[in-house]
Amino acid sequence: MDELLLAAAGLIVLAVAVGLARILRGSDAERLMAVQLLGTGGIAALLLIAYATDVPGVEDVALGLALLAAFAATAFVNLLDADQGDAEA
Amino acid sequence: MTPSVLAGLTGAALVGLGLYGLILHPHPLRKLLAFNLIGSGVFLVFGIVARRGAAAGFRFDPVPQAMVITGIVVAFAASAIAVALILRLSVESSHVTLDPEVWTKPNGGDTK
Amino acid sequence: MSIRPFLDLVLASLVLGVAIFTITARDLFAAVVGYVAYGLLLAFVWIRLYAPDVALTEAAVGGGVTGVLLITAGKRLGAPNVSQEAQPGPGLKILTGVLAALVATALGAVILMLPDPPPSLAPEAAAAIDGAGAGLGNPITAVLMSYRSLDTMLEKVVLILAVMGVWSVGTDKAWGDAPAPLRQQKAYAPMVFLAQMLAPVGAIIAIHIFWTGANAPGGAFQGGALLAAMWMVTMMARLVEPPRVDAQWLRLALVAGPAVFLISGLAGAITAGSFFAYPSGLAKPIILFIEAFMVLSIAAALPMLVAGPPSEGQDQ
Amino acid sequence: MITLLDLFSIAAISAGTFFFFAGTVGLLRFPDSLTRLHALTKADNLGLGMVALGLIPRADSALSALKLIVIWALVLVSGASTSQLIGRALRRGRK
Repeated sequence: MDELLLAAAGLIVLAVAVGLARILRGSDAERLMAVQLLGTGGIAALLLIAYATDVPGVEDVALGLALLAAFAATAFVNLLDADQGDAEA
Repeated sequence: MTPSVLAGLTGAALVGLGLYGLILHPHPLRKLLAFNLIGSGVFLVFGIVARRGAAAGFRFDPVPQAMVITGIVVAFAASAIAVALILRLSVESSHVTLDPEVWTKPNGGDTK
Repeated sequence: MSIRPFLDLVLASLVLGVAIFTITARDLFAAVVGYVAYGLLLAFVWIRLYAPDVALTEAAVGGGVTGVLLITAGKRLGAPNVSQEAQPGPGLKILTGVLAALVATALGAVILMLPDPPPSLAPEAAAAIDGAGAGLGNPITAVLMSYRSLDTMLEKVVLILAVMGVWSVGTDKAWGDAPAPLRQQKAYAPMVFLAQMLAPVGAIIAIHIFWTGANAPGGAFQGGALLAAMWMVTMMARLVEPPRVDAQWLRLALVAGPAVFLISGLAGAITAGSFFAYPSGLAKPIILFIEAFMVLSIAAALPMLVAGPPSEGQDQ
Repeated sequence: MITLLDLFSIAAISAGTFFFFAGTVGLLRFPDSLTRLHALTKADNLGLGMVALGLIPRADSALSALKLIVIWALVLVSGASTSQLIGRALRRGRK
């Protein structure tokens, strides 16, 4: 069962890695999307690995990462459209 | 190859990469970014020392790990000061460069 | 046949790939986005090295907050006065590449030739933890707060010095005013909603991570950094503005951590016989007490470092 | 020995993995930014959600299970809001 969890983690990491190609050749908005995918996929892989290898306390780390991914995304989006001028019309 | 050795080699490569960017990028913020890359590479190299030093019933040596945590925060504090200096430099001089030629040219301030 | 070596290899090549992208990206925004992704990936490497505490700190401070610092700075710097820089010539590029490769190779060689058995401070740390830091299940927290407590205290002082350094770079006329806001215009609905949802939940999670730090991964640094991130989220949505730098409460919050730490250390010198010694039996509550104030200081210092020096006309 | 709960875990985690793949394929293959955004949100919400759901029976305590749900909820809220913000930035011409 543990090997199955690890295999799923490996597949998700692989999927996310391919998605990261968007970082290399995309617009700023698409780069953000790729990072968001990396954050979510990373959290999923982290949880799977943690459950498979019994690293203690990783749920808290995942919780922190989820919070940080949200924080970083907010910051980037904030700057992505800050130069667009006015508030919502 | 154990995970620690792999991570250590990754750290070494990161130091090299960061050094390259630090020297070559003309933009000071990019230099700062590269410098942070070097820093994280050094932390990684230091971190595998922690992983190797597992003893006394731990899975790792907690002393280097604790020092890496302290180091990350200090590195951030240093970056923040550097950013403040860069921003003030650009306000004062309208230049965003560390290129000595711009600063020593007689008419340096008005090249724009 | 285990899948782990494969996972590690994918992870390492991902870290290197994103690092290369960060160095070679054309514009600053792309480079910083890459850097945040890099910080996240590095956190996974730290997890694989059984260092969840470092992973959380790296993701929070190394990736997230540093990324926000750089991107905010890039925005304030503006694009126009950057483009005139001359690119280095090919000769210099090759020379630098060779130098960088040499340094990396030398470091790599050192890693492959590390002494066996590895030197370790773990036994000393374990002894110190059993003594002064008794009652803490997380060895990292015990090392930070007991075995190397002076380092940790001074590191808080470094944070305060950095805040002072950043503030003193501002213009004379602006002194006492608030730093510029993290966003020019009024935020619009989805952003405000996100901040309103995220900040309270995030604050609870941050306090939880600080609290479990005594026995499990987490601690004052991680909790403080997450709390700082939540404060910045509310600033980005313009729910709150950066405070004036001469505000009394802000300065008290900044100084609280090191001050309480230092006072406890001095008290230890009187009651327990040596500087930064904790009286036996009371170590855990005292350490948690000190850490609570450290969380406060870190949560106040990091956003002030990102917000930058006081800026004229930001008086509310 | 595979129990019914294990089967549930395997099914949910496989579904989660599938959604991550779907999200990646969409991010790479869809024609424009808005459709890519659409693909991304599926990976975000369902991929992680299914994985978390599959891990809940394997959690040691109620608190661990609760944390899994909170992680999912956090990603849902932030993913939905930032997608909205990215979409808005795209509409307003930032490519």
